[in-house]
Amino acid sequence: MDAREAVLDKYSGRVFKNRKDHIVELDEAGVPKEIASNSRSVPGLMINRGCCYAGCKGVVLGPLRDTVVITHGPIGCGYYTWGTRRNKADAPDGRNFIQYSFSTDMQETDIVFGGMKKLHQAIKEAVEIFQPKAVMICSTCPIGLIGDDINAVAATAEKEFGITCIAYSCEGYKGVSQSAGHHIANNGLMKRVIGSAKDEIPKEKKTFRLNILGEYNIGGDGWEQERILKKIGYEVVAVLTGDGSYEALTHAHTANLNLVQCHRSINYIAEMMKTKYNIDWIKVNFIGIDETIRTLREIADYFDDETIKKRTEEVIAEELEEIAEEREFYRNKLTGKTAGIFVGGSRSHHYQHLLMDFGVKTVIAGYEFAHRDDYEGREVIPDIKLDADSKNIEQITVEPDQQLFHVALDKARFDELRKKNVELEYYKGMFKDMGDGTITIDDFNHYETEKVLEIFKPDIFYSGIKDKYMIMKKGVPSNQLHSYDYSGPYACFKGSITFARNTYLSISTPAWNMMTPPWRTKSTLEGTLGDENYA
Amino acid sequence: MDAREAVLDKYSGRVFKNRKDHIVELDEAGVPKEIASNSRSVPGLMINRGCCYAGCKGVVLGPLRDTVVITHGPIGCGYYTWGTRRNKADAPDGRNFIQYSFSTDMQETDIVFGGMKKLHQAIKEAVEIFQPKAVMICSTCPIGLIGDDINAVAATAEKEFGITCIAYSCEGYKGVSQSAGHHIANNGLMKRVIGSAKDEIPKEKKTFRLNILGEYNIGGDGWEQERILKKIGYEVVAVLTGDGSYEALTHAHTANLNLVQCHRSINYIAEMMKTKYNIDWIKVNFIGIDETIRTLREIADYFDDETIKKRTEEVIAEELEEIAEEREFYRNKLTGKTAGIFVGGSRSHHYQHLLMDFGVKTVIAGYEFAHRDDYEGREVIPDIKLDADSKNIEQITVEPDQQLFHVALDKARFDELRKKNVELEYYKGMFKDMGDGTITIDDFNHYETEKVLEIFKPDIFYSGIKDKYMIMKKGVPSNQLHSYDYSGPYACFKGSITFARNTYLSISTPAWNMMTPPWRTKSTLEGTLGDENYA
Amino acid sequence: MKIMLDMTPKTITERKSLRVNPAKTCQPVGAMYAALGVHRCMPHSHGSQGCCSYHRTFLSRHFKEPAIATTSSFSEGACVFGGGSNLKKAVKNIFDIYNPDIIAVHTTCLSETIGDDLNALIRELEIPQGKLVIHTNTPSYKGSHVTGFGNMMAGFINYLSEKSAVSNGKIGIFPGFVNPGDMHELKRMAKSMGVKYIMFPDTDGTMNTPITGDYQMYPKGGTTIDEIRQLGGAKHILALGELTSMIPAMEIKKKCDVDSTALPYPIGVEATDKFLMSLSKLSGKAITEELEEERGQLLDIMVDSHAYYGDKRVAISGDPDTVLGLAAFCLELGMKPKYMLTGTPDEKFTKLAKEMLLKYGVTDCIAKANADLFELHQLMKNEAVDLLIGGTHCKQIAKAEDVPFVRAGFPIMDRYVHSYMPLVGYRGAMRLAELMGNALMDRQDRDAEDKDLEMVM
Amino acid sequence: MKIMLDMTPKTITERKSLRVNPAKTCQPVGAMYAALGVHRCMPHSHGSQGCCSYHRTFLSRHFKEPAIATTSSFSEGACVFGGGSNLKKAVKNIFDIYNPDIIAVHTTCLSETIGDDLNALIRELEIPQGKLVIHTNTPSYKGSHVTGFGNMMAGFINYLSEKSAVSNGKIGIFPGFVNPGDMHELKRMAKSMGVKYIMFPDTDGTMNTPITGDYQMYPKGGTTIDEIRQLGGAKHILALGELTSMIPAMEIKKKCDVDSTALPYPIGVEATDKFLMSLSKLSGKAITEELEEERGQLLDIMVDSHAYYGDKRVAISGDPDTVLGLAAFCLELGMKPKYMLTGTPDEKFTKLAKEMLLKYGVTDCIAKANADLFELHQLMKNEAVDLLIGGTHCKQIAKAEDVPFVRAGFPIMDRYVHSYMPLVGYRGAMRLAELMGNALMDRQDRDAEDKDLEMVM
Repeated sequence: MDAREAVLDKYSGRVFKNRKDHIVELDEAGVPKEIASNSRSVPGLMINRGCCYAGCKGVVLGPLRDTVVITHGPIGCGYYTWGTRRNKADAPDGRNFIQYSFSTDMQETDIVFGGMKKLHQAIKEAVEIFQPKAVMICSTCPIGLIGDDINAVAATAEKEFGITCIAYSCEGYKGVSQSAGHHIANNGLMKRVIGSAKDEIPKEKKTFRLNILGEYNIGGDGWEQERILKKIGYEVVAVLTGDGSYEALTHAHTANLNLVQCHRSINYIAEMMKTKYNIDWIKVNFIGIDETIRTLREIADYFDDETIKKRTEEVIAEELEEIAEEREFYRNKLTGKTAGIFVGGSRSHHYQHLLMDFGVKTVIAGYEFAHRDDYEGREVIPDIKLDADSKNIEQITVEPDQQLFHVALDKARFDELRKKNVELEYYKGMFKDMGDGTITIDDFNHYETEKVLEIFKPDIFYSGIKDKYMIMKKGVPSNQLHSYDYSGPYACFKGSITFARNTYLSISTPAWNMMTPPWRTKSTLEGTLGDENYA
Repeated sequence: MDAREAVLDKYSGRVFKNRKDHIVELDEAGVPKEIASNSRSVPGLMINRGCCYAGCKGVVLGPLRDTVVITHGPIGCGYYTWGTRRNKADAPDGRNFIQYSFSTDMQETDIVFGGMKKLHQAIKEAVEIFQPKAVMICSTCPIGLIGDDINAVAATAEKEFGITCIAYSCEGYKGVSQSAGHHIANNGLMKRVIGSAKDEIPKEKKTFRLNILGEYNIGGDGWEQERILKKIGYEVVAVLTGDGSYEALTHAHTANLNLVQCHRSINYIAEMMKTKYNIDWIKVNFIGIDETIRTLREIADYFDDETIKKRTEEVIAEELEEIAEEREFYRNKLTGKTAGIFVGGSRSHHYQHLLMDFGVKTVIAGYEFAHRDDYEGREVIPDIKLDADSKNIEQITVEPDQQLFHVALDKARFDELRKKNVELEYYKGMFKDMGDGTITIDDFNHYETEKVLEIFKPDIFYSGIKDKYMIMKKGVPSNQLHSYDYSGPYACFKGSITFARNTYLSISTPAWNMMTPPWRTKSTLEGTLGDENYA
Repeated sequence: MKIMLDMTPKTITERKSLRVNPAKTCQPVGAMYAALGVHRCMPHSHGSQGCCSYHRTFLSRHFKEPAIATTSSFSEGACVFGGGSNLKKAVKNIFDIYNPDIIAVHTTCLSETIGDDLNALIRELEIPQGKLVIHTNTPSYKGSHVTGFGNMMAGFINYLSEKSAVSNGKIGIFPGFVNPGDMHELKRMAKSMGVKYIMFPDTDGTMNTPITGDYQMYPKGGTTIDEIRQLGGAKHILALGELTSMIPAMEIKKKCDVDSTALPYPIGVEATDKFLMSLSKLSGKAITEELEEERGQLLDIMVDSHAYYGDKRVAISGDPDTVLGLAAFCLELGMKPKYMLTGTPDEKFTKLAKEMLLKYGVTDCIAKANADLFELHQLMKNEAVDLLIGGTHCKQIAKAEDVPFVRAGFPIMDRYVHSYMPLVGYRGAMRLAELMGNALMDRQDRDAEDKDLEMVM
Repeated sequence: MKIMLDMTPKTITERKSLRVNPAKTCQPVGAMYAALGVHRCMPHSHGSQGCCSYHRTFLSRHFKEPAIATTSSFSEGACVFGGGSNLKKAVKNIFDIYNPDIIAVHTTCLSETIGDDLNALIRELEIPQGKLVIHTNTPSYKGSHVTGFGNMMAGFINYLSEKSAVSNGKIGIFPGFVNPGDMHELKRMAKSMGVKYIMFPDTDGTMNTPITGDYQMYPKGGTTIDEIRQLGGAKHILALGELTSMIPAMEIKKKCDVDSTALPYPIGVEATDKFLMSLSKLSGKAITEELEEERGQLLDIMVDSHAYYGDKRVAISGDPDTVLGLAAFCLELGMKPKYMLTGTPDEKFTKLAKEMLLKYGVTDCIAKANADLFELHQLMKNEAVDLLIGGTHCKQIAKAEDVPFVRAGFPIMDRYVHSYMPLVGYRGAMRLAELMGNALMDRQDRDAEDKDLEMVM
């Protein structure tokens, strides 16, 4: 029985039928495999997925620091998304709402009689007390059911208080996971925020203006990327949305190139900005030393500017020099270890590269809420059949904005870059980097996690807080790749060392060797009685 | 059986004979009583007294901040006097040795072969590492027995290292208590330090230069006194020895008047400075509001200067104004309470005044190491018979220093001041302020303390750390008047409020009402079962 | 100057609708915690899968333990057609794959708004032989996580507890929404006296389990189903937490006619006295010398260190009974509560707080239910305190206002070990005294000028 | 800039004679503490009255408890004629007035230098029927307070323990120079296993007594005279503290031919394992599930929080076995001891430290006996650490160097509650983990920029 079969063995009937297509064994690198994904979870399986609200408010909108995001609903949802995701932000002017949680704290009467008045009043109070750049409203489960028209409230408030006010109907039950929420958030940002300043596109030939998309600045990753990019000579117009601001997003259309870090959560915006502003995007990866180098070179290649290219190599050399000693130390310590990674969108892919930098092979990987293209590459997108849950999520179409349209990249250059495997308007997916008997699980659950741990016995397993303590109880070190175990940044060169150090400490902490009481392995009657005897 | 008899009742034979003269009941204020004091403690009685070294190094020399005081002996004595007495010091230049403990840490071989070489080497190391203003050496018990000539070592070192180096033979067994150590320290300071700068006496008629003697700056008392005195217009030349410095002491002979706060520990120096430099001294008391006022007025009276007198009244008024509200509050809270005070030298007397300011009557008081004059007033000094223990302590005589002699106070003025009860060259002692059935115990011990607590049931009992927890176990609040329970300052106006506040908190802390478990007073069967019942 | 929580203005304006930085969360997470205190029980969240994810995360962050729970994974379709089908699938799969003895279903704002009739849905389930499914209603838009905790207890009682003509002589102890370390200490005290008790729920042994390399989805701890059944024949219930345990106490009365006595959390001297005396009265067992000695030790510590607490102003935030308990002990130490705030909307909190404050003559304390940490922060900006006690969410206020901070209550997400250690009982109070004493004394030391740094305190 | 301990230069010069800021004190105070762990015993200091006063003060400051002891009150005459007369008077008065069952005399540097022959002096005393006087020699110029503690134990054994042909089956436990809270925890572990033991000495019940309003000069705790007698018939002794308990272990072998096993203080996992396994082996009793569970909980905590300890450099100062124990647990947590210093002059400390460090591959730690805090401070100025562990005297260094500081060991004069709480055993290690974890995490929070302050850690 191979690993996949062993995992599926316990399932019967409908669960087996469902889960078998979510588990894929990758025998050989390069051989295409299909995986079921972005479909409803099986009720009763202890999964790690969150909901639509979590994707919209928790992931995409939450990091905007100058915006009051009001959770419209009972208290819980706003409470749980308060200060827990480590999307760091630093407002030079102190106008930082990241440390706050705003909610309408709906009560029974509001559920019965409707919450629109309460929401309107809450917006009023938010504007009066906090004077934010914008107010955003995210609704939670009951709101859709009781029929609160949050768009109407937002429109009224916008007019009355003279402040941008945007509503997101991201009720938890929508879609099948956080993924629906990303999409809804993307749509809202595209419709109302991105480019809304309508400033002109700089016309000089050579500007190196970037947006970083799908970078939420967990543990300061975004800051580290900005540091490197600025050092090379790029200008970062906006980050979506780590340490992001409403203000910056309104100017995002002026960038020359969009870098897509987390493909899953933000590819919608990348595509729509391409359509509307003709801004090219490339899939990047700042996680991992070699990946960061590759990414930096590809960006330089995109701009094809000698100064930038030279500076890129200088910065790479400088950064490598700084980490050389520690890189060597941790590589020696970690080479030959194996790992499992179960995380949200793109990290299960990204971190395989970083681990490989230190000689660690990933033998199990899975996504929580990815789509097939995240596994198999964007080439499968035309083949993906949308099910009912996904169809319910609004798809918006944008039109080219002739006034703010960027000059197109030369077609020949585009093809040349693609030929060089630069992921321009493309993401290859995780599978192409795996194989060799490793296993991939989509929407992994508690039971399956236990099972693969038993089968593969990895040296370390990266997941989230809900799994972490279970994994460790089984004797396997586990670090959280959602929150970086409160460390970071893990991005780029220095970040890779921080990651390696944490991994090394987790694997080598002496407690692992003491888990079994000595009297369980040797009788106390044979136990040594101290090293010395006074007798 | 009166209180005194009750206390003595348990004693038999020799102990009774010894102790009966140390316990005095004061029936009526003003009636002179004699008390046995400054004599050997009875072996085996659990007393609070320390030793000669404690008086010399611990009390008088320890507070000098610019001086390295090396304890010559085994490690203990130096260790115990390190940072424990709260004689605060603040060196503006950071040259503060108060935070340090220096010792020769004598080992067995040193005891067998003599410790002079080790001491010499220790001084060398101290000078090289710390470059202090002066080095002082205090010997502990075995030093006297093994015959180390510390004076010779000091003399050699002084020559060799070019730094003042003074030796004190204050072995613990000398005398009967700390008192012997005070005397030895006083002698050493007088012989080698005070006035050694030999600067001229200012000749202008009106200078208001004071020394404060017997003020060790516990909890910052000395700083508070200096603050008030400077505010009025006095200059404080030297404080002996709280936050004191070798440097300041060398100029102490230039003061016009010595204020004696702790009579017991420093009266030797006051007398000798009178003889040598003709500096008058008066017994002062900065503990207590009324006493501080009295003291300030008497000092002003001594100088008989209108500006000073006017400023004195202004400062008194200002300070009183500042504390008025709190004074009233605590007076209301404390009036009618009773107290006991067992402390070292003069505080058992001083604090009675402070307590009276808040309406608290002292019903028991005792000194640990006082002499008869501290109880009965200096008029009894001629009658005091020195016993063998005291005779062994060196008595030095000083001669008038004609060059540095101050102008004498007009005899008529002196008499006038004395007639006004200004304690010029005089201390009246504690008894004159007691009476009314209160009791005084000299060299009180653990048994007697327990006994008086049972008889008098005071609301609070001031003693030291060795008694404190025993007293509290008996259910009586107890504050330490050696260390002020790590609070302070208690001196002057603001200090009185701090003291009252601490006293109030100690008496009123709710724990006292909970000492007896409720099931000891009412059967649990009758106990209330909560205020409400869900049934 | 840029500081933490810089957008919080000092001026307090009335808010009628906007909740900012809440001091409560929703019912279901409390229900989940209660169910985790039952042996071989799988908590089940009937609603969207985000709820379950958030609640498990919340509990794992506080306890640093796995928090198992399943979800009905509502989709948009379930909202239209009701969650019955999802529940049915879920229950089958849970028993198939995770094999608990009992599934404890709680609702969410979604299933409540839809109007799923859980009684009916459960009646229709095919439940394997010997297995159980129970439920409670925990609408997120009423009360708080504390309410949900009580409701889940009531759910268990309602389904399981059996009325009995003869008492089994046991004392039921409802520990309230406290840590495993507290429950452990409550049991230790009861054991010391030889009292026969049923602790319900009991997370000591489920949410503080050892690491051994062998993960047990159902650790050996937790109240057994049989014990919950027996609660119906208990002699009496001690319902700790006058707000927290009210709902289950009323339920056991209604269902099985067992009387309960409401007691405050045994935090501090008097509340622990009350607990022990009640135990003693009900069981006829004496309070042991061991416990009396601990009491005396606690008082000794309180007397010895009183000067460091005396008159210190303290702000306390957290769950209602926890705040009341902490405030009671603060008052016993001579401290002056200045703010007592809970997010849970229950005016009984205010009433009990005022009674307690009155007893100690404290008249200037602001005690509020249904409050939030934004308000607490504003209040502290207007009148400062010497110490802040609460869960992790208070840490930003502590940093912003530079106030010593003691973590106590729920949730503590940024420290370790706390959940193993008691706050209840005399030993718990010693620990609290140490935590508060150290916080105050560390601050004194930090702020002391070099010349004033004390070697002895 | 003016800072704490500003006179301490960074450059380290050799000192042959000058001791600065010692990390030890003299033998008699250790002897006094040991004697306070005997039921109805009056410790007696044979020397000047200052010694007794200082020692009682030292103990009261650490324990916040009365520390009873009497003195021979040597005068200059006694130095000339010997202290016999003073001792005689003292003993008579002590029995008359304080009525102990036993007086435990220790000498001082004074009576040692004089050469008082205590054996002879005691032989000549008139001792009331049923009362006892014993002694030990504790010259202050040899060893340290730790030596005095062991010597006093040896004195009791020498006078009282009775050799027995048949073993009484009990295990003698020498707890070492630890707190009442530690002794309590050692007994709890032994009781949990049902081991018959004699704990000697035992200050749990004498130096952590309740307040009741009724002062008991002799509280009910302490090893009884009868138990000390029975030690001579014990099956075996577990001598905790490989340096501390060596002297009494040798004495009980010499006097009564009872064998001892030297064990480290049971601080941390492995040392506690050793203690329990030794108890188990000797008694034939199994290590209980309760203890095994605590062990697993401790390891769970260690694993969960390892990131906050990993590779952190730590300086530890204190008594030799305490430093070794604390260092062992630090190593188990993944920390790196950088300095291990004790004032007690005993090179065995250095040897044991090096063995332990070697086992964990730590090669750059400076481990020194006969060192002082001035040297520690200088070392720290040259190479900094992340955490400092020691008694109160280290606080100035912590402030001067701005290093997080955990108080552990003797003396702790500036905090409360510590003496009630264990450092030994798995529960003690949990407490230590919490203390160290909080110190490190509080520092992380303090130093965090606002943007980096973490809500979850």
